[in-house]
Amino acid sequence: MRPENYQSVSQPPSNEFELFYGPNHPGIEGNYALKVRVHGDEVTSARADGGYLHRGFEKLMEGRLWIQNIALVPRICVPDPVPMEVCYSLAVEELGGIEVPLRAQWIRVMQLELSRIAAHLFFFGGHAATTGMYTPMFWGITDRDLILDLFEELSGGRVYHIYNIPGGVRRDLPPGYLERVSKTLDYLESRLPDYDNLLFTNKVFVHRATGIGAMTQEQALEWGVTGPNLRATGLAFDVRRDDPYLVYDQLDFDIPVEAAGDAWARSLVRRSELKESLRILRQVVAKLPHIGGAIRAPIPNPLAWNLPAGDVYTRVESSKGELAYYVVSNGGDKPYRVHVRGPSAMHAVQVLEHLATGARIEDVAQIMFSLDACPPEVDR
Amino acid sequence: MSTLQSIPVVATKAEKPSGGTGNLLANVFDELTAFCRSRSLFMLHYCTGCGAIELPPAMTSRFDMERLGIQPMVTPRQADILLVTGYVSTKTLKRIILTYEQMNSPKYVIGICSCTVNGGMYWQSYATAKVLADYMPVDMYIAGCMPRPEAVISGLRELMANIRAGRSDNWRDYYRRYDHYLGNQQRLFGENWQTPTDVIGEARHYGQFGPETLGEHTALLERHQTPLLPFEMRLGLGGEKTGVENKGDKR
Amino acid sequence: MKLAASPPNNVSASLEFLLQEIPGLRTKWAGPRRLRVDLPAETLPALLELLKGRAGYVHLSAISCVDWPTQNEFELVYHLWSYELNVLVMAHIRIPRDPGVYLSVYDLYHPAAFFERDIHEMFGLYFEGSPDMGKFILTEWDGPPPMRKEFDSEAWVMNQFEWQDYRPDWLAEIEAKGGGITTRPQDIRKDGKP
Amino acid sequence: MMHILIELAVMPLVAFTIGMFMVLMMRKIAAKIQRRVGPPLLQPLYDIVKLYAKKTQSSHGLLHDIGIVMAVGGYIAAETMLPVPGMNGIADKAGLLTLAYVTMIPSLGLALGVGQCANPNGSIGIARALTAMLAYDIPFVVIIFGASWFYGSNNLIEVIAAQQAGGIASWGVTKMPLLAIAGLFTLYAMLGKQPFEIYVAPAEIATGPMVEMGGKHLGGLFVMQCFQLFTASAVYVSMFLGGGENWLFFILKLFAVVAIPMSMAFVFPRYRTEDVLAVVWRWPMVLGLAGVWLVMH
Amino acid sequence: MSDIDYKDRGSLLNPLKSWAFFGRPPVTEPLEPRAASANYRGFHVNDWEKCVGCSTCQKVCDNAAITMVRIPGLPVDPVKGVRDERPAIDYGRCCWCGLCVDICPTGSLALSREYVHTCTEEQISSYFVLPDSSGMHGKPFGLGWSKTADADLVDLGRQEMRELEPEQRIGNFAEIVAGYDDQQALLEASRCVQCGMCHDACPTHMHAPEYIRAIWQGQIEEAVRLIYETNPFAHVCGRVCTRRCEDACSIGKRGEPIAIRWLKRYAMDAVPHERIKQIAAAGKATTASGRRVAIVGAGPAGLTAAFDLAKKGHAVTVFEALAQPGGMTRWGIPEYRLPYDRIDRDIDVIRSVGVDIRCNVKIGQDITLEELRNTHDAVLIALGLQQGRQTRIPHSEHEKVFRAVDLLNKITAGEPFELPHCAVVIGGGNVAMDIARSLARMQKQQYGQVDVVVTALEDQQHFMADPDEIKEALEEGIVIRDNCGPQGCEISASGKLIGLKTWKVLSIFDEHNRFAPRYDQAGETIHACDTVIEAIGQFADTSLLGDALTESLEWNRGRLKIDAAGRTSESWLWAAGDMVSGPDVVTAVADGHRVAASIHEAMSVMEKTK
Repeated sequence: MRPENYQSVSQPPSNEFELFYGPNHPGIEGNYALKVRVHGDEVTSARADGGYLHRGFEKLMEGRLWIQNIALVPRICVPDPVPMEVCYSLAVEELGGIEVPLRAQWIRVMQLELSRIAAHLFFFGGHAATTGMYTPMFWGITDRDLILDLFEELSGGRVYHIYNIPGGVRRDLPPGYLERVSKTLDYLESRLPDYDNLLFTNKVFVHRATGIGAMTQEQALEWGVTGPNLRATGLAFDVRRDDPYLVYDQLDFDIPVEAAGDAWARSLVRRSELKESLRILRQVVAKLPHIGGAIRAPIPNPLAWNLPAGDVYTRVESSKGELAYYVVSNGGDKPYRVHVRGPSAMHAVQVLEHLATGARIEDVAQIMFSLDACPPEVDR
Repeated sequence: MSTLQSIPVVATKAEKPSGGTGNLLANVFDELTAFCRSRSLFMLHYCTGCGAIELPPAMTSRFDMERLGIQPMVTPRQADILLVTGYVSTKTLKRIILTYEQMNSPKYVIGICSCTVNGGMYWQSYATAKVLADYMPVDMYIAGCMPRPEAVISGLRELMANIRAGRSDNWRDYYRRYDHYLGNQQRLFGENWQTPTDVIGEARHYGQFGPETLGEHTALLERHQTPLLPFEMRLGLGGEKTGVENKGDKR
Repeated sequence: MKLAASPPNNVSASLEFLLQEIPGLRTKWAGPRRLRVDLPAETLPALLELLKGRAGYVHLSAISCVDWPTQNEFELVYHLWSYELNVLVMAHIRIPRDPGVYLSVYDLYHPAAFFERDIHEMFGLYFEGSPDMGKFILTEWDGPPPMRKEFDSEAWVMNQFEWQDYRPDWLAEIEAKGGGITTRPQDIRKDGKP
Repeated sequence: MMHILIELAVMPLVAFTIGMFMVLMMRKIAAKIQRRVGPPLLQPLYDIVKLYAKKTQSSHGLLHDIGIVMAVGGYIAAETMLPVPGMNGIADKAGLLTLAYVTMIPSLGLALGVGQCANPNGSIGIARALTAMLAYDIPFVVIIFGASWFYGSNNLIEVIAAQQAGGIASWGVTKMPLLAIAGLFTLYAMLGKQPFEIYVAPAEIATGPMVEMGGKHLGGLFVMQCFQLFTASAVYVSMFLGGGENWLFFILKLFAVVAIPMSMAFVFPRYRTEDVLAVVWRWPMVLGLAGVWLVMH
Repeated sequence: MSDIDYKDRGSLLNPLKSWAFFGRPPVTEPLEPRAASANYRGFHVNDWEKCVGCSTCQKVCDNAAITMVRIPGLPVDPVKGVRDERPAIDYGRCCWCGLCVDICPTGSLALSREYVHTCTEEQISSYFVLPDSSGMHGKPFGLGWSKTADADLVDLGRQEMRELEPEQRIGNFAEIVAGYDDQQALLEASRCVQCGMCHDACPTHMHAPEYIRAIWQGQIEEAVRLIYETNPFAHVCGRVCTRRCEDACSIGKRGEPIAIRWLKRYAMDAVPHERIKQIAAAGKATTASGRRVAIVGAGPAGLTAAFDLAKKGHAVTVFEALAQPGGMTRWGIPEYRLPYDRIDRDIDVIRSVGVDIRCNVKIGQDITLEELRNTHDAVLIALGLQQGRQTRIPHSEHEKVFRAVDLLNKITAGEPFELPHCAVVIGGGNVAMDIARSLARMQKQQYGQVDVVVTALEDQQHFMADPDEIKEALEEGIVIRDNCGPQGCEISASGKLIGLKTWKVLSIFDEHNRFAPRYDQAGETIHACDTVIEAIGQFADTSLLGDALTESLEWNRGRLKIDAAGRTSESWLWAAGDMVSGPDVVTAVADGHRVAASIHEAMSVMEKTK
């Protein structure tokens, strides 16, 4: 059983050669691989190769209690774990007919937006790094760390918060927490001009990113593109507004769009989204002190908790796009079937293959990163 | 893995000339290399699992690994440390073994997160390997799921101290007990598993040959191994493909 | 979902009116924006064409497969979203587990290629006409389709792998005093004992 | 004769030492912009010693080894032709043009070595490196031509002497500002930092030529980098900044010259290959030709 | 959406503004690890004082990371629900989700703020840790993620049991407790964390976790089957068990224990009687062994032994002196706690497996033990404590001074007696409550008002009776006067009983923990009454043994001496029940099983030696 990396080396026609992007390659996001066939500088065909991060989540979840799965779900998308937790919790709550207390819903919105900011900061760094500029990565990840600090204080974990639980959230806000959120928001806002100077008005970066991996709105819809990548083609669709969950219908925010559909537009959309998230967080911080009550609806002993039979499809807007869980219960204490629809499942496979074909070698990495594909969502 | 106890503790500072034969210059030189090795660690930029998400913070400004002389490197040839950040799926494990064999010694493997020790939270998963140390020698484990950047840095500093003291020598173990590791690999990947690296040849060449280098599993390897085709260079220079050394040649 | 505004009545009414064209179809509102549709497998392509052509259902959100070994059936659920109506249609069909073949909807929805390939890998269900039924994730897996209910992952793992053998000093001390491990985690698991 | 031999040995050593600190400076500049501490003082040395002390080496064959020797040797040869304060080496036997040729040897040597590694990423990388060389060498030759015309010699000792004769007023940078700017630009491209870093490009081609380099091979490349930084900056200092009156000023000038591109490198991404050609053939060429025109009239 | 300059073309100079950072200090943290946040999820700490080894953490752990380790030297107390086991955690599995902390019934487990652990391959065993309160490396880092009130995953509150209101129940003997309905039972059963403490604490080791789980799963018949594996007095124990299990319940460490007794009752009531009979008979030996066993006393111990032996195929005859079987459960427990039809059902099940119960047969009078010995292969005496103890205070021999058991017997049998207008009960145990509350009911029926006083040596917090009993008694209008040491009955000149004189109790036990009450004479009270009832304990009437046997048997402090299996010093005679174990239904049942096993074994041996 020889690894195929070595098998196919001598196969391509003589005027082409095969290049492996990944799994061990800095131009690939996470542990993922893209095999490209190159003619000169141009990619003639690209094949995505996943499964390096495959853990069989859906199978594992069938073997664990409803509550035990809360520790499992954030692992499905490491850079942006909160939507995973919330989406799973929403599904379980809908199946069990559990009414989530208002305070918990607002806390969830706060986490979701913090997580979105963290993911976007990560994204900027990654996108810039594919073009050889590492400073935004250093800045972005450092600033993201402040959000992780907030998460750590809230949930006890920096990356895997495991903080949302069917019924609500696991702990109330620590004293003085919202002030610290506010302070971090101030700081992030003060940093935005720096990012603009360094990245978003950088002539070389604009030059590098413009026109790369461009798709039209029709193509995007045909390929099942969602989230910021879809909005970068001009369609103002956001699950938060158009299929609202939690308390998003009580919040005031815009849906940024760009028309070009290229890597640059995708970066700009995320930049604007980050600002919108800051705006949402301001509203949450203002509102949350006035919302009292429980943080969790009473749930039965988790060791003996059957959910009524049924199925439910819940969707949330993650930083990558439309995240959905299809959960089936057969009335037991464990899920009968969970299907995770990660947004990257589309982006990292067929969209990436389409966009990479015909692109130049130097742009392949940028295309992947600008789609903000998250391989664990594909592999699950 | 049950055989853990039987792993001999590799002799410390095996390279050092013993006793009075060593001259001062050689000692100074050894000290210098040990010091430099510990102060300059290139880690392979390979995100094998979810623990990789805490490496960017550890590398970037807030925790700045570079002040310890640690920096990410892109290819296994350049790297000293292989960070196995969490669970390894079977598919990834093959790549990790290839990667590990391509690295130049002394090389160090760091197992981060629970998953590298005993399967972690994916212990029921059909897709992941459970005990990393079965497949390659591990020099340092860092506990956590996932460990914070500070913990990663603490682990790296611990490793640096070990290297400085000449203790982290598990890479020799891979040569000396290749049969053991290969056996575990074969168990997981099937008996016709082979890598393009000639570990046995390297072991002979670098004087790392041990009594357990060869065994039943390497015999199996020889039986199943298909010669890897040399990569044809169209410039007409000849030569071999990345890291591929035809195993038959050196025997 | 509870807070979501219901779609305007005319939307739901017109959608239901439209769906009446498909024979043997049952609809049920599972939520304000969730319409569950059960239909015979052979009419699904007609439904999709109808939805895509006449109701703006251009987005195939996912295809989920559920294994029902007791009924000897696979359930396929097509989650479709219309950016115009903002209503999710979940089309449920059942196909026999054996031989486990169904039609690809790739011609209508390109995202289907990924999901069908995934279902093929995980459940062993074949889609005729799908562009690529090759392995993607499980390229190095030669066992049965793992998501099928009869595949017991834990038992398989217990059979395949060995575990870390810890010998901590404290345990040796306790054992010397007559104590020791009483219940290992696998002892309390009903299935998959080593 | 003995004197020359000592100089031939010492000059590369000095160059290496200075180059190592330039590498350190580069990393420190990056750290500063990236708001972090950065590596310790002797980090470049640790890296090189460590790489040479690797216990196993992966060589892909004779040419692989020779390529690295050529790369390092080319620069060592170049150092002996670069006059530094107190040492002229064989500078008076070799002119600027010789130097320009000698500095091409490393790239060619690298191409040879990388070729045997047979890694497609390396091949692409070396193709890019040669393209980059083509890009910066043409304006470089133009600038050398202009400077030589101006000084009436392509002997660096004479060039330096001519500049040092009248203080700052007689430096190349004041006499031929256009050529000096073009030269700085070319130097920037020569150092191959962003936005001209097309051939290392980790995210694109996995560090290109270095992809199969490990152990002493990579160590050789690290040494080469030190030499490269020194050579490029020393040539520039010698041509436009009056060379070294004494070690202090010389080193200050060298570091200042390197600091300018380094400070810019970390706030820009890299260009595409054709962009490098377009940019380098446009601006330094235009400036250089204009400078030559000015010099010749 | 553009709100930035140079959006389309960018600027070459703008990025250079980042040079401003040359003048700013780095944001890098020091090398030493920072302190983690206040609820950080770091390594485990476990307060061994609080931990009871219930292993609930092990059950909730989704990663199979927790191993239970028995540690010799730690306290073990099945009755209180304490095991000498502690969780050990495999950090090669743990994911620090903290579910173990949130579910820990005692709140002993917590996560600390310590998060750095590194080791080499040789030291990998350090990944398997036995957390105590000292932290992973013996250094204190402070508690991180620990239990908070609003985050408890354990449901501490019990399902409310519907009961008759005091005014509804006082005038009759209707059963007070209504029992759970299906929904309540399901919810109550779902609270169980399956720790098995109840199983350990139960004298007869009922499979409580299993039948609770079965109830939760809706498999009530399975629950009944599990109950019958260990207890044929299921209806009785579902109502009046002393429920040691609930004292041991780990949920009860911080909250209300699972209502195990009520769940048993629910299961028994939910399954039709005929079906129960089928379930109970399952596993009965198909062939008769030919052995004959005589059992004296149709109480819980005797009938349990009879049930077991009959299922093993032996011919069992039970001799009961009173008119109906059931022993103290029938004759000692009032109907409002245990309706007679439920006892009848239990006995019907026992009879249905082939037990022959002969009532109104008085051993020693109608038939002697010697005769039984001759006609049977083994004899078991399982007597209840039918005789009430007397206080022997002055005038206690007065005809208006009764023993509680005698009165309870009369009430059960429906024998008429002169109902006191005003009664004083001496004693603070369950029997005292039973008689007080029974009398109160009759008073209400006949006289329209309640006038019963309960006096006891202890203060009310330390009464032997169930707190529920006391509460209900108070609700029913019974007056409780604690710390009263009876000193004598007051007799009027006409010889009528007019009251009970008590002194205030200062202490009950002396420094050697012996019974030696000290009184304060100043606190003398006369409790006016026309009847005094002594409820200070009972004893068994062993006169049926006959003098010869009494002489030849070995005794121990007034009780028959038996070995661990319940055999007396005479090899043909076994003893069980309250007479050897003290008054408790479930202990009697356990006794019954034990002697049944012993008898069965002895007879198997006989079989072989024959």
